[in-house]
Amino acid sequence: MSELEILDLSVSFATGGGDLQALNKVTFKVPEHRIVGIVGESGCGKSTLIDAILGLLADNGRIDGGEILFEGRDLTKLGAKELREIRGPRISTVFQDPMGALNPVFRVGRQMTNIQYRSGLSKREKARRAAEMLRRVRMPDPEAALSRYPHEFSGGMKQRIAIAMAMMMEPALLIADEPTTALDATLEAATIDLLLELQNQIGCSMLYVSHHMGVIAELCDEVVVMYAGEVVERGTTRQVFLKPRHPYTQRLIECDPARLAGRAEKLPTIPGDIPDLRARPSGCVFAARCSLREEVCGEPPPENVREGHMARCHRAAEN
Amino acid sequence: MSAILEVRDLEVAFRVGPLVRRRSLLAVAGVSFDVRPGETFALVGESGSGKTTLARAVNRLQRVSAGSVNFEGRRIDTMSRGRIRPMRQRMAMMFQDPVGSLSPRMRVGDAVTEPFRIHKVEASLKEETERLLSLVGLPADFANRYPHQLSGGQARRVGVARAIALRPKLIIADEPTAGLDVSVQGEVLNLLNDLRSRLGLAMIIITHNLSVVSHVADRMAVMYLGRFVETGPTEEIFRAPKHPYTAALLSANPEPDPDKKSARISLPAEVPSLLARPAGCEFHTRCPWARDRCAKAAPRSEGRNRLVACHFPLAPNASPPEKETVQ
Amino acid sequence: MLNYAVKRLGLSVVIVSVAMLLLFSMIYLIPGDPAAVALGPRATEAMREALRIKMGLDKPVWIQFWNFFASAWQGDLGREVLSDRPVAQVVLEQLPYTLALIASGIIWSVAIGIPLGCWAAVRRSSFADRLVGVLSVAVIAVPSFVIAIYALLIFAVTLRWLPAIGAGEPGDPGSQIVHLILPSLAVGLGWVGYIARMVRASMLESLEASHIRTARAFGLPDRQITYQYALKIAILPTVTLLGVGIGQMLSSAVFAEIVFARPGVGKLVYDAILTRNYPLVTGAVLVTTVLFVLINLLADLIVGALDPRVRSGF
Amino acid sequence: MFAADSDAVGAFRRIFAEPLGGLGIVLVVAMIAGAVFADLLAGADPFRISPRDRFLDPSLDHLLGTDHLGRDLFSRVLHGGRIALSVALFSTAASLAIGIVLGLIAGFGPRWLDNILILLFDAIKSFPTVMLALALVTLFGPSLTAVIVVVVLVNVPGYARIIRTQTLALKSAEFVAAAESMGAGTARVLRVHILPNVIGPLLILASMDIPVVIAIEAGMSFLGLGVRPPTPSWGAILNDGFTAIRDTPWIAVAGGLPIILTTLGFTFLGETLRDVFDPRLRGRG
Repeated sequence: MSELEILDLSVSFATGGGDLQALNKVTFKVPEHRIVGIVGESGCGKSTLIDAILGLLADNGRIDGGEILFEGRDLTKLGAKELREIRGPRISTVFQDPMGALNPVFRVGRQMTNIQYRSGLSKREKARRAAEMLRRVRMPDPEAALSRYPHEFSGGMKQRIAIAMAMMMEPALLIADEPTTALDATLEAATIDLLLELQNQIGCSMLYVSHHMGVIAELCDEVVVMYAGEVVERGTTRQVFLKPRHPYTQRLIECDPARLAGRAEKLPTIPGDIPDLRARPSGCVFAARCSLREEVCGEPPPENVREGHMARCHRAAEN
Repeated sequence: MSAILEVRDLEVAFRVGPLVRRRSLLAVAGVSFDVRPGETFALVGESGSGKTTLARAVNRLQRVSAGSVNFEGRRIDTMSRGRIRPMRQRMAMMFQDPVGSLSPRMRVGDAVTEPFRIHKVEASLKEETERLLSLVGLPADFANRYPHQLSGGQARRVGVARAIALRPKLIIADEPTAGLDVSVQGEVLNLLNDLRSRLGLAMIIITHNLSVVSHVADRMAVMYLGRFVETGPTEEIFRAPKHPYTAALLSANPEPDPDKKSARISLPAEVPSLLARPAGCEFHTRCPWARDRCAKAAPRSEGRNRLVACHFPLAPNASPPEKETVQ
Repeated sequence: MLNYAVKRLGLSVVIVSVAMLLLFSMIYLIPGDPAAVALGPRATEAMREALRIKMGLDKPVWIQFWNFFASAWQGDLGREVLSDRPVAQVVLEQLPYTLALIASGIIWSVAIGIPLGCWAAVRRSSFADRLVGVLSVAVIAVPSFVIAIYALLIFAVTLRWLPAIGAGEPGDPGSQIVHLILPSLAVGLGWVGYIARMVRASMLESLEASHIRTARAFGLPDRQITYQYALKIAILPTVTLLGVGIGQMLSSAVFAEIVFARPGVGKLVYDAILTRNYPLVTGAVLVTTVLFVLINLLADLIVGALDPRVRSGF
Repeated sequence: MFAADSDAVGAFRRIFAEPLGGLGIVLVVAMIAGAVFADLLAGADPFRISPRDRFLDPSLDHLLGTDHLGRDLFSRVLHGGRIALSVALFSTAASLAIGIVLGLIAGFGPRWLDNILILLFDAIKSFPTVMLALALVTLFGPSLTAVIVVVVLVNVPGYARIIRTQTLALKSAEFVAAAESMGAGTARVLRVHILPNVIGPLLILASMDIPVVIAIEAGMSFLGLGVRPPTPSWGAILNDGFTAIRDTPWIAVAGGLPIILTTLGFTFLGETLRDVFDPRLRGRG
């Protein structure tokens, strides 16, 4: 059974230069108690996808079609009030920027009790839960931390507070949007350990968004590779990283400098830029940068699925 | 061959805090290294390690409080402002933000030829623009663009073109791949490698990303709280790191391979403040291998080609001791 | 907070001192003899000499400044020329009228401006938002004395709805309030625009902040996000603006008092200029300057109380 | 500054595309034309006193009627525009020049000089505008120079602070460090790398201050502290109207209307300029 299922989701933004199609028929599932990674470079639509799931698209954005099924309900059809009841208690989010994620003029304790407003607990009980959660993310002196303001914490500590807030809701699904990108590498490891530990204790599913393939490979059960607003490849982590079927995924893994142990004369790259999303190519979105391009790539590529491993490529059958 | 740059016991101090309680902190706390012609030297460290301050001090953008910097055999840290300016033709610097290090209202063509105007070098600026842009693989019509019309990778190329404009002997590149997508990072590193071999440049590359280092640097130094904790040939350090911090940094950079579930060395606690440096070995508060002695005595950097500031250098493939789990 | 308040107070004292120095330099730099100017052309040389000694003008400049400075800090602003009463006393008698005028101007411009700004921010880009935008700009642009005269012309002279001159019967609050309406309109109308614009702009900015996204991602009610999380940050620049704005309101009050023939510091100074009562002019300028500095201090303290970052970053 | 020449036409179009921008341009152009061609348009001599024609109602001969000395009001209003415009242009230019220099010194110079300048700006700013004007006029006597000195004193601290803040922000920007690392001296850094990036917003803000300057001139003349009679000024006309407001209200209307239309025109134009060129400034004071 899936916690979250996204079907043919398309999202576009009205801009001065015409409609920008940010997501095009995005489909994937997040099974219960699993961690699904979304990987892609800038402009691939990761952030738009999260906003769409949370119902927080900007004013000029709209969902053109598709479904976001969560606990049997289609989130795209829900009103603002029903979405609010899901956001927070059922789906919690940890955002990329720990510096800006907390309101600068309220104490940490107040922000952590405010989000429990639906719990019906007493004020003291809410504060106790907040302190308990801070203890679980290994915040030194959690009670004192509650009465401090966000700017008094370092970036790593702020991210722990953000994680504590998200986990305190005991959600069914945790969305982690590049939670370690703004942190130093040696803090990253501890933060990921913390997320994993809490995810195990609470038993939630996790959607982990990152551009860092090493982290995704290490952490996730399944992987969704996005390019220019489309899912180009999807499968288990082993399938995608060991036997990538889409040329983009193949090149992306090759490019990761962590992969090459020794010193290479020439590092692999992917020449070219992502296409203009206001005028999506009618065929394969990656064709313009693909070294295996042939005539058929001008046609929309089919979803080629083998053993649950999907690649959206005309030549995927060969791999 | 003699070194093009010699840095000895360099210190940079900042004064912080309000007037009444002004305190001094050492952002760079005594480092020494050489860079030889044609060589790439990497400075690796995380935020607050002092690597950028060190680079700025070498370039004299930052006042040096102690120690010396010799460039091409001449001591430059005590040189007057007027004397230092001609030196900057031969020592170029590239900054972190590819777009932000270009003057926002200056076209690309003017930006890459700015060094010629500053140093009043006689040249056909139009020809030089074309030559430089083609050297870094940009079409000539980019000369008319403004920085905000460039992608990160393109802006980085413009920065490289500007840096090599006057054929410097040494380039200092601060985080040359920061903010770039993985597929573009390679382009920039290839370009730097290529230029180095073609123009015979020496380079200092400053980065927090170890995987960048392994592909471009001959030698490297790992910085923590303003000091070098480990220095040596890149290959050797990658093969067998001896300082626990180096080992932790290396392990924090997992390969995209699900079967190699890497043994990450998870460092506890926060980075100490430069105003309250830990006693003894400054890394002991976060070191998984720390023993009693580490909190008491500061280790000395030992070795000739390979320097390690640790009481108990690691054996190859060491894994951290099991912690007693307190629940 | 105490630390911040003490530092901020210290800064205010320094600013007032520098302002005094400037004022003194201006007086000292006047071409000609202040005693001669004060006494007018008909005075005899002996009278001038007597006044010079009385004003301390025979002493070296730094002693003159020190005398001016020291007595001013003790509240002694000299004596006015006509009735020989202490300047401080004369100014303080008139101050309540001016304060009442400014206070009423602020109260209703805040009461209308803040909700209007929020309302426009929430309905961004709608017709209502654009209308609020144009009207705010329009009322800011038109100078207050023109508003005063047109208000006088329309409501007092033509329609005869409201009284044209004076501050109302002493001891009759009803009459005093009626007499405040037109002057406070002249003083406050522009500020409705300023405040509405500032609140709108800072609301839009704070609604885009990433912590607002976090708050929404935790399902907090929109009302709480807008009026608690965003407004508390958006109000900060408005408080600072109001502190600065009271200086401009003091200026507008001068015109309003003259046009509506109200008592007040502005009218006092204006009359003093016409009668060459210079000690009164400099004294009143100094009092309003101190008042303005105090109000800015208050505004900064409020901002400090609301924003922990300001307190620690000072 | 405002990007390249080729963009100028486009920018002008964008200003006109905004309804307020169009209205602003029309009002401002009308005001400037009225001032420049005052002699041609008005016909009557603004100084000619004619006791027989006192307080005439508006008519074809006297479009706005006459004042208490029988002078043609329409002509005086047009000539008043000259005073308003020249004061605005001259004192804004002077404030800009002084403000930029002081701001660059404060922002790029040594810390102690910055502290002194900031203190000085704050002290000047702490005088309420009209009070400062009153004090100055008391000391120097009413004149056009006094008006200009007041405007410069009022504007310079604000302009200098803007330049200072932006310079301080840019001082640590990477492109400035890059210029220094290439060997550029202070003068070149300021001229080539800092000034072009800080002057745009200031020019826009200064253009939005023009109506404020016009208001200060009119206000001081209204109080009899600015332009000396018989020179025509909108403030002085308004004061004449105020004196006679119960019997001949049109004089007050005639004196106030050009002030309203001009300040609105410049404000609408300035706002549109800002929105078109630098939307980030929106909502600043």
